[in-house]
Amino acid sequence: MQALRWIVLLPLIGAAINLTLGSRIQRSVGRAGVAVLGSGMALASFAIAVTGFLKLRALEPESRLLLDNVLPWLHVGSLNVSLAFQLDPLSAVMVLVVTGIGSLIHIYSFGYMDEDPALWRFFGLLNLFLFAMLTLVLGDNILVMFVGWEGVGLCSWALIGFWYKDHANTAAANKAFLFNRIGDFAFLCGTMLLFWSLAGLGHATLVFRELDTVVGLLEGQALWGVPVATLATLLLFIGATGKSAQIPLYVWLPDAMAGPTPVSALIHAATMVTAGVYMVSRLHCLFSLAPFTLNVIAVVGTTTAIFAATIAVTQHDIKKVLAYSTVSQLGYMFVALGCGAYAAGVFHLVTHAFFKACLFLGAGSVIHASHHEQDMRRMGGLRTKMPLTFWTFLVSTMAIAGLPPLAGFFSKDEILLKAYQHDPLLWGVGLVTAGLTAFYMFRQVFLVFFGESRAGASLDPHASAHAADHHGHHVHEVHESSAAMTLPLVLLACGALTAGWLGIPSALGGNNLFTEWLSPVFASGGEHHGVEHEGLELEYALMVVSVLVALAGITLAYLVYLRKSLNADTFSRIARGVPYRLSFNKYYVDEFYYGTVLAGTLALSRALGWFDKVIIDGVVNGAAASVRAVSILGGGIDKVVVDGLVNFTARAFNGVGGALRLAQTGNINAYVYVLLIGVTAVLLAGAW
Amino acid sequence: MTAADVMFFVLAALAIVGAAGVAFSRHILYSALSLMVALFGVAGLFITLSADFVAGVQVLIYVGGVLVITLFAVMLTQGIQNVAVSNRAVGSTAAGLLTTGLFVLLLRAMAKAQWVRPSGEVSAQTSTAGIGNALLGQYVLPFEVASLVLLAVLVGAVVLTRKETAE
Amino acid sequence: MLGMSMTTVGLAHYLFVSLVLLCLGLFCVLTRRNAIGVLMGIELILNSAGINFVAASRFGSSGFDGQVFAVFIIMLAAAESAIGLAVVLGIYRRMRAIDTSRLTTLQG
Amino acid sequence: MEHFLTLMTFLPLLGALVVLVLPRGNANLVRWTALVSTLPGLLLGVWLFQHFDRSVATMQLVERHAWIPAFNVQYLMGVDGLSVSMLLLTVLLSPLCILASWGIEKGVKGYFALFLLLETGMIGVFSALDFFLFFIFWELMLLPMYFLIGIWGGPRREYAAIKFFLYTLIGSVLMLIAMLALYFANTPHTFDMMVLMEKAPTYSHGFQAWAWIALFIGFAIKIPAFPFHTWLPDAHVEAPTAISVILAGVLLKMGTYGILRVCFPVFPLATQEYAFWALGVLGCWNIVYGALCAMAQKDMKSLVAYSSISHMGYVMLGMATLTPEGMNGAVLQMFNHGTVTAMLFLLVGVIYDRAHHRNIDGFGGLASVMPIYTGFVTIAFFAALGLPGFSAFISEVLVLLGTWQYSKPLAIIAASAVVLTAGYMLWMLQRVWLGPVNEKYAGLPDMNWREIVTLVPLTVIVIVLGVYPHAVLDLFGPTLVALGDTVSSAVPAAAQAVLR
Repeated sequence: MQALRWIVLLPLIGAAINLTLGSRIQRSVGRAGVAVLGSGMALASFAIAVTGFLKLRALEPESRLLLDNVLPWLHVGSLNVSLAFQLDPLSAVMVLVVTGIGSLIHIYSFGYMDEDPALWRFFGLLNLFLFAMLTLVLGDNILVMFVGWEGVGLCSWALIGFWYKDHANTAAANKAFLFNRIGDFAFLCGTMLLFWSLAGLGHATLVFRELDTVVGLLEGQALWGVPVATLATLLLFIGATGKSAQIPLYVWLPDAMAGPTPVSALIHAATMVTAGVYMVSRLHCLFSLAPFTLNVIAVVGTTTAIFAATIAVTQHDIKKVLAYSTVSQLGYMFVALGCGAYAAGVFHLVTHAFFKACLFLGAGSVIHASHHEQDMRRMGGLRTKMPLTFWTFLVSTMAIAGLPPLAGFFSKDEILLKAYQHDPLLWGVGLVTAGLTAFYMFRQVFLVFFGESRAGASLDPHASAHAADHHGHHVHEVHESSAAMTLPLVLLACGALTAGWLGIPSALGGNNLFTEWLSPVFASGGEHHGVEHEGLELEYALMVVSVLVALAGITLAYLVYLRKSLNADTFSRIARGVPYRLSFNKYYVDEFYYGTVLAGTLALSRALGWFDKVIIDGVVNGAAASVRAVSILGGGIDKVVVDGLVNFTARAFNGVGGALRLAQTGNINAYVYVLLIGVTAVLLAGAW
Repeated sequence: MTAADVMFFVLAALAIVGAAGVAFSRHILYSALSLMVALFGVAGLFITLSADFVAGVQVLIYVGGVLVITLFAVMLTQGIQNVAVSNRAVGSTAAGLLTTGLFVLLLRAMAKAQWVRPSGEVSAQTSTAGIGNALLGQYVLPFEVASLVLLAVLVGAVVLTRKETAE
Repeated sequence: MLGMSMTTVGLAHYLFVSLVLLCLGLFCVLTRRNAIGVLMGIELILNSAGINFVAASRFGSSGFDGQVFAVFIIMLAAAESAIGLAVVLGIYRRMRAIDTSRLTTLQG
Repeated sequence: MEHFLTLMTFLPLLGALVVLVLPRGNANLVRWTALVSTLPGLLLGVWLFQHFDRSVATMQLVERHAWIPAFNVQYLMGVDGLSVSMLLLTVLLSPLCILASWGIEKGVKGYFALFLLLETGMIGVFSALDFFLFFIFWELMLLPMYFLIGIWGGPRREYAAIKFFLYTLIGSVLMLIAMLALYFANTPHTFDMMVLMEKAPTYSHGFQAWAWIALFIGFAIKIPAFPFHTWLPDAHVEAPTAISVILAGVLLKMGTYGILRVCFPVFPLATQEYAFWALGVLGCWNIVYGALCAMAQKDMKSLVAYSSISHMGYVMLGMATLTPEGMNGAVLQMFNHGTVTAMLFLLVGVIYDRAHHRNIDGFGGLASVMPIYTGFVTIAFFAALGLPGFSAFISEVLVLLGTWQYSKPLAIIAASAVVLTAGYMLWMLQRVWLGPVNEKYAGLPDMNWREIVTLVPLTVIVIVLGVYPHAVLDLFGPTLVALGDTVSSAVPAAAQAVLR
C-alpha cells in the first residue's frame, strides 16, 4: 500500500518547509500559517493512518499486514535492507497513538507557544519528531527502526533545548541525547549480534516478519558461553532502557522537562519514551527465547516503577512529578513485557499516552496561566480559576491512580494480574507503586487546584531568591487557557476516561478487544493466556485490592495536603530525614553518574589530550632524552626537548644544514671555486 | 706553412691575447674592449674552419649585440662620469693555480685521447646552405625552442629592467 | 707534441686555443669582483666551447651538426648576457653595487 | 574520450598557468579564473559518474604511453570504482574550496595557482596506475601544500608546514624504497601496478613483510594513524580554511587509498598477516583515541582535526575486515568523511572569518546571532556524529557490521565511540552556538550567499547519500569485492605448490 509512506513523509515535508522557510512564512502569512502547516500535516497523517487502520481491519486477522516498499536502501554483502514500511495491528496501534495524540498536541502548541518568536522552529521540529517516530513504528526492519530510533533522539535533543539561550536547557538536551546514545550503542551491538548469528545460520535478515520466523533457529546458539538470544535481547533491552528511561539510564528524562511542556507531553510521556516498549513487543519472538532477559526486564521494570514513584513523592516541580511518574509507569509496561504479557504492556502504553499527555498538557495549561511558574508550593486554588483544566486534570489523575472505570484501571490491573501470575513479589511491588502513584498524583491535584492560592509565596530558605522575584508581579492574572489548549485537553480526558474500555477483561464481562486485535501479532510469541485456569476469583480479588490501595493512597494525600490533619513534615523526618533527603535528591544518582562516568571520561579525555600533546607529539621519551643528551653535550641545555623526535629530526636537518650553510656564502665566485675544484677532482680521478 | 696556417696563428694569437686582456685587465672598460678583440679572433678562427656562417653570426651577435649591451651595462652601472672604476681581482694566486691545474689536466686529457679521424679527407663545404637545411630540418624543434627562449629572454629582460612601479 | 706540427694546422691546434680561452675565462670568473666582469668571463668560456664544436665539425664527419650547435651556443650566450646584464642592472638599482663580494643576500 | 583522465588531471594545471599570467592587480579576475578552471574537472567528474561501468571491477579509461622507456616507466592512467569515488570527491571539493578561499587577500595569484597545481596532483594520484607516476603525483601534491600552509597559514604556520613536510617526506622515502624494491623484484623491471599485482604470488614472504610495513607506514602517516598523527592537528589549525578542507577531505584519503591500491593487491599475504594489528587494532585505537582527544581540545579546528583522526579509524577498521560490508563501509566512509569534514571545516572557517579566533570557550549563543549558520552547523554536527539519515551513518554501520563478523571486541570498542563522538560534538555545539548570547559577538553578520553556496551542495550530498547510499556504493562495489577476494584467497607459495 503506497499510502503508508505518506504517513511518514507528510510530517517530513511539513518539517522541511517549516525549518527552511518557516521564519518567512511566519513573517508574511502570520503565526497561524506555520501552525496550520504543522498541524495540518499531522492531521493529514492521522487521517491516512485511520484509513490504513480501517483497511487493516477489513482483512482477515491472520493476514493483517500492509507493506510499502519505498526504496532499496542498502545491499552490501549479506546485508540487504530496504526502506520499507509495514502496518500490522501492533504498528497500527502505535501509529494511531502517535499521529492522534501528536495532532492534538500540535493544536495545543499553537496556544501554548503564543508568545514565542520561533514558532516556526517549534512546529518544524514537532513535525520532524512525528516523522522520526512514525519511521520508528512503521519501519519494517531493524535498521529503518533504528533510523527513527535515533531520529527521535535528535528531535528530543532539539526540543528539550528549544529555549537554547538558557544554559541549563541545553545541558539537559545533551544529557538526554548522550544517555540515549549509550542505549543506542547497546542496541547497535545487539542488532549486529542478531544479524550475524542469523547470517551464520543462513538467514541474514533484519526484516521483522522474517525474523519472527527464523529467530527460533537461535536456540542452542551461544557466544562467549551465553546463549545468543539472551545476549542479543539484553543488549537490545539496554537500548530500550535508554529510550524508555529505565534504570540505569533513566536520569535524562526528569531533566528533559526543561523543554516546552507540549514537548514533554508528546515526546517524554506519550510517544518517544514508549519506543522501548514498542521495540520489545515488536521483537517479542526473540525476547520469548530468552527467559533470563525477560526476568531482567521484569525486575528492572518493577525496580524502576517503585524507585521513580518514591522520588515523585517529594518533588516540588509540577513537571518533575509527572516526569518521575512517567518513568514509573514505563516501569509498569516493562513489567508486563517481562512477564510475557506484551499485549498488556502495549495496552498500558496506549492508555498511559492518553492520561499522561492530558496531565502534561494540563500542567502546561497551569504553567502557562501562571506565567511559567512550575513550583507547586506557589500554586493552589486553581480549581475555580481554571475549571476545564481542573476537571480534565482530575479525570486523568484518577485514571493514572487506577480508579475504575477509567483507562488506567483496566490496563494497570491487567499488568498486575500478569505480574501476580508470574511472581507474586512483582505484584507486591507493583501494588505498592500503585498506592504511591495514587498518593503523589493526588498530592499534586490538591496542591495545585485546591486550597488557597499561594502564588508569589516565599519558599523555604532553599528556594532561590531569583524565582521569588521573578514571580511577584503577576499574582492576579491566572485565568483559563484559550480554546486551542482546552480542546485537546478535553479530547484527551475523554480518551483517559474511555480508552480503557477497549480492553475490558472477560472477568468484567468485556471481551478485551485490544488483546484480540493484537493477538495475530503476539500469537507466535508464545503469549500465555493464563487467565482461565487461574480462576476468576483471583482476578476479582486482585482488582479489589488494587482499588483499595489506590483509595488508601488518595486518602493519605487528602489527609496530608487538604485536611492537613497529618503534617507532611512528620513523614519527612522519619529516620532523621534520610529517606526524605534520598528521595528529594533523587538518590544522588545524577551526582553518582557525574562523579564517575562523566568525570571519568573527561579526565581520561584530558589525560589523553595531554598524552597526545606532550608524549606522542614529543614522541617517545627515549628519543626526547637522547636529544637532550646530545644538546647537553653540545654545550647548550635545550628547553624544548618535549617536542621530541619530530623536532629532533628537524634539528638534525638543521645541524647538517648549518654545516652546509657555511658553503652557502652567497658569493658567486665562491660557488665557481667549488664547482671548479669538483671538476678538477673528477678529472684527476678519471684521467690520472 | 701555408697562408691559411699563418692566418690561424695570427687569429689564435688575437683571440688569446684578447682573452688574456679580459682576464687580467684592471679596468672594466679595457676588459670589454679586449673581449671584442677576442671575439673577433674567434670569429676569424671560425672562418679558417670554413664555418663562414657561424663566423658571421659571431660577429653580428657577439660583437654587434652582446658587446654593445655589455658596454651599456658598464656605463649604466658605473655612471658615465667615473667609468674608470675598479675591476679589481681578488685571490688571483689561488685562481691562477686552479686554472693552471685544470689547464694541465685538460691538456693531458687532450693528448691522451684517441681522436677518431674520418677516413677520407673531409672537404670543406659552404656552410650557410647546409646549416639552413639542418636548422629547418633535423634541428627544427630545438630551433623553435630556441626562438621561444629568446622570446622569453626578451620579455624577461624588459620586465627586469623596466622602471619599478610603486608596489 | 700533441700531434701539433707547425706545418699543418689540425684539430689539436683549435682545441688548444679553445682550452686557453676556457682557462682564461674561468680565471676571469674566479677573480672578478665586478658582476659584468664575471659575465665577460662566461662569454669567453662559451666561445671556447663554440670553437670546439666548429672544429670538431670541420675535422669530423658529422656534417653541420657542430656548426649548428655553435649557432645555438651563440644564441644562448646572447640570451644569457641579455638576462644576466638585466639582472645586474636590477641588482645595481636596488643595492647600488654590483660587487659580487657584497651581493651575498642569498647567504644561508 | 581517449585522453579523458589526462584531460581531467591537467586541466587545472592549465588553469594554474592562466592564473599566473593574469595581471596582478585584479584579484577578482584571478578568483573567477581559478573557479572556472576547476569547473571542467567537475563536469568531467559528472560525466564519469554517469558513464562509469558499475558492473565490472577492471580498470576503465586506461591510457598507456611509454614515458621513460629506458627504465620501463609508463604514463599509465586508469580508474576503477575505488579511484572514481575519490576522483569525484576531489573534483567536487575543489570548486567549493576555491569559493571558500574568496577572502584570501595576500598573494592571490600564487595562492590560486598553487591550489590548482595541488588539484592536478590529487587527481593524478587517484588516476595513476604506474607506481612511478603515482609517486610523482604524490610528491607533486606535497609542494603546493607546503607553501599553502607555510605562506597563507596562521601564526605558527612555518612550524606546522615544516612538520607536515618532514612527516610526509619520511613517508615518501619509505614508499620510494618499497617502490624501488618492487621494481627490481620483477623481471623485466616494471612500475606497472597491474603487473605488480599479477606477480603478487611470486614475492617471497620476507620481502612482502618488510615492503608491506614500509608502504604501510608511508601511507599511515597520511591517514594519519596513531602514532604518526601529530602533524595533522598542527597543520589543520594553521592552514587556511580551504586548505584544511582539502587536507581533511582529500589528502587524508590518499593514505587509505594507497593501502587499498597498493598494499592490498600487491602484498595479499602480508595484508592477511598484518591487517588485524596494523589496520584493525590500530584503526580501533584511532577511533577511540581520536574521540577522547577531540573532547579535550580548546580550538574548534583542532577538535575537528581529532575527529578526523577518529573517523579515519573507521576506514582502517573496515579495510582490515576484508568483508564486503567492512570494505564497502570503509570506502564509503572515505567519501562521507570527505564531505562531512569538509562541511565542518568550512563552517569553522565561517566563524573564524568573522571573529578571528576559534576558541571554543570564547563564544556562546551564536544561534541567536547567526540562525542560518547554526542550521548548517547542526546538520553537519549530527551528520558527523553518525545520525541515521545522514551519509556517515551508513558507512559507520557497514564498517561496524563488517567488523562484528571479523572481531567482536573490536566492533564493540569501535561502536562505543558513537557515544564519545556525540559527546564532543554536542558539547562543542552547546558551548559555541547555544546558551546566552556573548555580547562581544552580538553583531556578527549571518552567512552570505557565497558561503551558503559552498555548503549547500555538501549538505545535499550528505543527506542524499544517507537515504540512497547506492548512488556511490554501486561505484566501487565490484572493485572491492574483487579486491577482498584477491587478498583473502591468496595462499603462500609453499601452499600453492602443495595444491598443485
